[in-house]
Amino acid sequence: MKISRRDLLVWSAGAAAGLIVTPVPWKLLDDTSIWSQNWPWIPQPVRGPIEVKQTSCTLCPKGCGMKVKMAAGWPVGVAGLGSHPISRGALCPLGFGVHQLNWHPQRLRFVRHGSQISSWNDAGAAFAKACNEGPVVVIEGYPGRAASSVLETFSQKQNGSYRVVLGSETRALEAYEAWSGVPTSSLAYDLESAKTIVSFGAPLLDGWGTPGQFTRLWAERAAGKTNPQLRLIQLEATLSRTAARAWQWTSIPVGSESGLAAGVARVLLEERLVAAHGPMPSLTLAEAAAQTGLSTEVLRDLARTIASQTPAVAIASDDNPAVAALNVVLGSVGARGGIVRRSKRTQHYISADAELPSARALLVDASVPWDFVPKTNAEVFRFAAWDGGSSKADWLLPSPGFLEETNDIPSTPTSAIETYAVSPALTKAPHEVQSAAQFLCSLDPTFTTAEKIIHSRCEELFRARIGALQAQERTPVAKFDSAQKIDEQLSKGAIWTGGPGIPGFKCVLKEWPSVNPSDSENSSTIWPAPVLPPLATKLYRESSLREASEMRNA
Amino acid sequence: MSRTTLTFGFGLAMALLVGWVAFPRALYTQKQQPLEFRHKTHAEKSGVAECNECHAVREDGAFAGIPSMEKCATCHSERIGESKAEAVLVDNFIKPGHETPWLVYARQPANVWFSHAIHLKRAALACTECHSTYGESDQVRAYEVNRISGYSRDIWGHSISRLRRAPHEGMKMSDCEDCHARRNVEVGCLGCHE
Amino acid sequence: MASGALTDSSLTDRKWIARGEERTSLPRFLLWLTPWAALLAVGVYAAGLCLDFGLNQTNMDNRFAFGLWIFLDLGVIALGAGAFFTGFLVYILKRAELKPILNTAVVVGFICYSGAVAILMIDVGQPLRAWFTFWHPNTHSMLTEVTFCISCYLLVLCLEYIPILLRNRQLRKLPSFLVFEHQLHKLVPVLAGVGTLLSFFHQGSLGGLYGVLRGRPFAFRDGVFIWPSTFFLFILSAIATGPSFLMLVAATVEKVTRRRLMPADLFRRLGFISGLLLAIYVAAKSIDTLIWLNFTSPSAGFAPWQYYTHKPFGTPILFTEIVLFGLLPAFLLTYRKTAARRAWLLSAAALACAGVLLNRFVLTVQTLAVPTLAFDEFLQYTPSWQEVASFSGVIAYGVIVYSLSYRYLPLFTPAKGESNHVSGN
Amino acid sequence: MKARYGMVIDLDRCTGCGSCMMACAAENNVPSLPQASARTGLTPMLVRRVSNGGEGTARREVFIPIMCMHCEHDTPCVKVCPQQAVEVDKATGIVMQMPQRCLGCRYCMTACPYHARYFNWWDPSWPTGMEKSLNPGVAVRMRGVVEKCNLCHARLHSAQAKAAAAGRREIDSADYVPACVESCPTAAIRFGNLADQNDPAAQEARSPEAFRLLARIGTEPKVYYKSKEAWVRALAESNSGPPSVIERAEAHNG
Repeated sequence: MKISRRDLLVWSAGAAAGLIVTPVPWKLLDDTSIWSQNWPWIPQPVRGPIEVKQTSCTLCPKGCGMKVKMAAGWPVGVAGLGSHPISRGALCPLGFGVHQLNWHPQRLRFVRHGSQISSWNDAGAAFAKACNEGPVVVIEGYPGRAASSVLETFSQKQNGSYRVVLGSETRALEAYEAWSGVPTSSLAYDLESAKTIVSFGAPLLDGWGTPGQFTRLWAERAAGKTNPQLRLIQLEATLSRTAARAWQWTSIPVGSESGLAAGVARVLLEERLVAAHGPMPSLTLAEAAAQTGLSTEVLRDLARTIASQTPAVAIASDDNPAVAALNVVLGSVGARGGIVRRSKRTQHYISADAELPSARALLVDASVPWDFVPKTNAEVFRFAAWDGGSSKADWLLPSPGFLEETNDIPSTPTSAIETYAVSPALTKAPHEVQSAAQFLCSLDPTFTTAEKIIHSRCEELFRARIGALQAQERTPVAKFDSAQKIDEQLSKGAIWTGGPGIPGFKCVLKEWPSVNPSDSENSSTIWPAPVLPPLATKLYRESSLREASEMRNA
Repeated sequence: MSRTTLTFGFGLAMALLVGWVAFPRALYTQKQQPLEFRHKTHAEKSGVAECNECHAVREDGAFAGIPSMEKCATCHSERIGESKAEAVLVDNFIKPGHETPWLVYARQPANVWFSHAIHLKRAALACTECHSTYGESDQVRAYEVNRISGYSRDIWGHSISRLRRAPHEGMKMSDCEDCHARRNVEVGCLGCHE
Repeated sequence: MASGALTDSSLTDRKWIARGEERTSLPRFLLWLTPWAALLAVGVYAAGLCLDFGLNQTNMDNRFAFGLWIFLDLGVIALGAGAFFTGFLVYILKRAELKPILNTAVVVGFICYSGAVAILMIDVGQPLRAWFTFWHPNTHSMLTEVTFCISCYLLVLCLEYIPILLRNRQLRKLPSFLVFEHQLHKLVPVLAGVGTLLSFFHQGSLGGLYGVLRGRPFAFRDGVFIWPSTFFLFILSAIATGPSFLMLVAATVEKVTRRRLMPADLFRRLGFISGLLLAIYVAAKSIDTLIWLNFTSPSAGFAPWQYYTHKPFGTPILFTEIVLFGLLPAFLLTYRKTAARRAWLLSAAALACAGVLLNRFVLTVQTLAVPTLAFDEFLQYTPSWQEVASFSGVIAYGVIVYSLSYRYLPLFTPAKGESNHVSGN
Repeated sequence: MKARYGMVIDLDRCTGCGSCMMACAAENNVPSLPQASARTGLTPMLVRRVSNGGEGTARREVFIPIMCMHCEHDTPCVKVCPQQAVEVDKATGIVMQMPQRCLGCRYCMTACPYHARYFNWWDPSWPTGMEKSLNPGVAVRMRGVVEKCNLCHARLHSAQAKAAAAGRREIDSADYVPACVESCPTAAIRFGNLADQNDPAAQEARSPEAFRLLARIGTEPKVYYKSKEAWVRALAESNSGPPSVIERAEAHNG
């Protein structure tokens, strides 16, 4: 029989009618929508038990206390550790994304020699050869760690030299070393007892020092108060974040900080607003006014305001002798609420900015900010976890990223309170990475590893019986019956806290330092990594929070 | 009967056949579990009486789910008996320390948040309320997965029409809602979703 | 039987064209379709991109969450209102003299609504879940009302379109179809009634869509009963411009085919209806605007002048919308002297259509461009080629569907079958 | 007991550091897509930098964190959603966005006067391996849906589970702190139950320095702001906004 078009139509009508009363259309409708809710290409978080570990951030020398949320052995989130005596539960904005850094596309995964991929063996051989041929200079950015002492002892063994790249906050303290003999690295600000803080462009509310240290203090004693216990006077050209929130903001041209400091000092001395502690600046008030573009009256008012609520301390954004001299005049050097020194005496470091000795090889630790470029023609071995591109290094050596190696955290710069913490390796590093210290130890087995040094430091603590360990609760060191216990506590994230800063050291200033009007470029925080956490890069791009110019390394 | 009626009926019948018989078979695909496991045997031989001896709720309220290999290793560190499954367990998983990639029948998608703690402790529900008597089963049944949505078949339930299905069958949102309605427990969307 | 027609239709499709109707040769017809088909193809491709890669293919963003497409949807649905309104006039108000335009009205309506729904499906981020609106409807949402009414009305339009379709010369030959068509024909007045009801609601809800936005004081309007005033303004503007658009369509077809398809007085009649309603609309719109400027907006803390401080959305746009594209055409369409002149009549109709489009544009796009927070900035948005392409794809689709319908279906021939065209060249 | 969670943000304390934005994005698995821009990106918590329009030393700036305001009354987004993908939770007052229900019509985004809602214009993706750093408590949203601040709902979940495991009905308020609140280095964001008169947040919300953005629209937002500076408080009202805006307007009028 012949099937006509009509038959087909009737048949399909029947089929359609039938299909309606089967699960087909309805189940398909349901399943496709469910499929659209769980597209297989949507990335899924890891499954597994969640545990929160206490540790400290090792990405810059500020070593903020951190709570790290771990799932199935991977860090999946970070938060500030409230019990940390310095950072007090705060982190820098970048800190909240550090757990993603290890996965950054620019993560270094291979040894690189020049432009081509090489191996650790070749790097080791090349380095050993260099060591035999001449002195080796070691540069690092995070002194005082166990790893640092490995680097330092090595450089000494190689009769080379050990150099340190210091953050702007620390450099601002360098001037006092010459006048008081106290090494820069053991000087700090006693902000807790200060009543007036005069910031010469220092980004106090924007990552200066340990983020929590000052911001918490400011929030408690100053923020939004018309007559605060803590006055923050910001002297800066532009309306920075700090200036925007300061109790008083005075705009001065860039580079006129020294002149302003001199001017203020002169008024203080002339008007006997302070007991004279230092020499009269050579600069006259009129000259100071001319330099700063402020009227002499404004300068006088400023000086009076500063003197009206003491202790007052001036903070420079970078190395600035004039501002340091102003502190001497204010009598705030070696005084409560001013510049004090830490109880533990650390040695003097040679800054890497100083002229480098002629060396055969240069070992740059991962803690050195990427943008630091040594002026040398030696063979450079650059350790880094991330590749910032266009490196001056002959060898680029992949080192552990965030929480991938055990590190210890010495007292943080700018904070008077002595601390010591350990950040254990919480997550496993890619097998091909090695830190500078590990590298050196692998070259020479006689070297004591960082881990061993950390343990011996615990023993020191145990013997000294000073201070207390801050875990869930505070336990005095004296209460511990073995160094082992201290070690355990520390590697569980407890923080050792020593005594407060010590005032009362002599600081003699013969004559007013020569004013150099060409100073001050603000680098708010040392961020050694050449990359930002991807989320930071994203948020800076997707919001007007920071101008592109403020975006570093992103 | 006219030719029209016949052709119509023919179409109708074919559709019904495809819809009710062929379609359900085509929609799901079967996967075998990586290991053989007998709840019954463990209850009898090793004297495990309570579900939560292996499937416990942690103190932070999270559910431990299927126990890790360590748990198994406490007894199965060496082969017990000569069965092939035993050999597979010890040689392929315990010795090398691999976790067993179980296919979880009741696994909800990532956007669902279900707290065993709340249902067991606060609502005091028995495991069997949702998981039926699987805890007494004597073998692992095949794992059926929906080809389109990628869900386990247990979510929809075995009956394709969902009309005549066993009391514990089905773990769709509507099933949760029904149970909540019966016990008049009110939660918002994000009460059960992430 | 019909298969015979199929075999030799490669040369000519004469057998498919109604008796006594003169149509241009098949090749010329295909030639006319080609560019539109090409445009449609590009549109489909662009739509495909949006469905495959997601809406990042468009230039919409978080502030301009709605863009060109929503404007298109509101626009065509307003213009498509002629369909239900003519149906309403013919079957409910028994204005038989409008019959000749009825089929065109239905086809145009069908095109506009199917086009709008198609675009909506691309515009949503998760088309596969669009049916959730029917399963978990939020009865307070204007969009729910719109979705239900539009999809139902599209069904109605299909039912209204089928009988026209079945009057094709070949299809008529199938006896059962003939029967079916007659049954449907009995149904048509009912459909017209239902369609009117549905349209009344979705045209209104489309206005409500923006009128209820408490968070957007530029669009927010106080309520009349349970609906914001825009609900009624949209209905008015839609039925006012619907007939105008039908006039334009008919006129264009006459121009293209070089034929007289409708009695001239029908144009005048349509124009008069359009103009009359437009006048009423303009009056209502002006009152509404005054209330909004002086009470609604200030009470929400928004001084009205703010809205018009941003170029190019200054006060001129308000003037254009109400006077140039409202009052003026209303006058031209109703005033006997101008209405008598075809040129005046048609340009007035065009102005009216432009007016309704501008109104929809202002309510969709300007609403989103105007800042709400004190520290918001005024943003601009330019559609991506994908948006424009799928937009024009819909227009091409419309032209093609209409051309086919005109060629193979007796659009302008009333059911009785007496041909009313004055044979042209 | 029915809670009404809300926030009071002290703008005098906000230094605009952006910690809240980072913490929020990390907590909620927001992807960092290179192709996203300021207008197409996802920033459930967004700190806006606002000036008084002054120049030189007359210039004042304030940082305003903007997130979902969790409107209590006549909630614009809830009202417009065609398929109940948004709701005000009866027990917590949180305005909940349900990505799995959302069909991506974006009507809610046009309804929100705070621009606090964001659309997933792209498929979510991360650099290779980075998905291992995602927060297990939060499901990744798929392309084509709207999302916004759910007041760190994952944290409420774990607080509830913890309470249940300990046999408690009520959660310990210490266990439920949104990421932005926790991260703020100056404790500028105070989070709490506004329905509880003794809650510090509820008390701060009643202070004369407290205000809400666009309060006159009448949606009763549960996010309050606080400042001692009058010009900042004036920002609440749209047309008494920064001089810049007003000047532009007057220049146009006269």
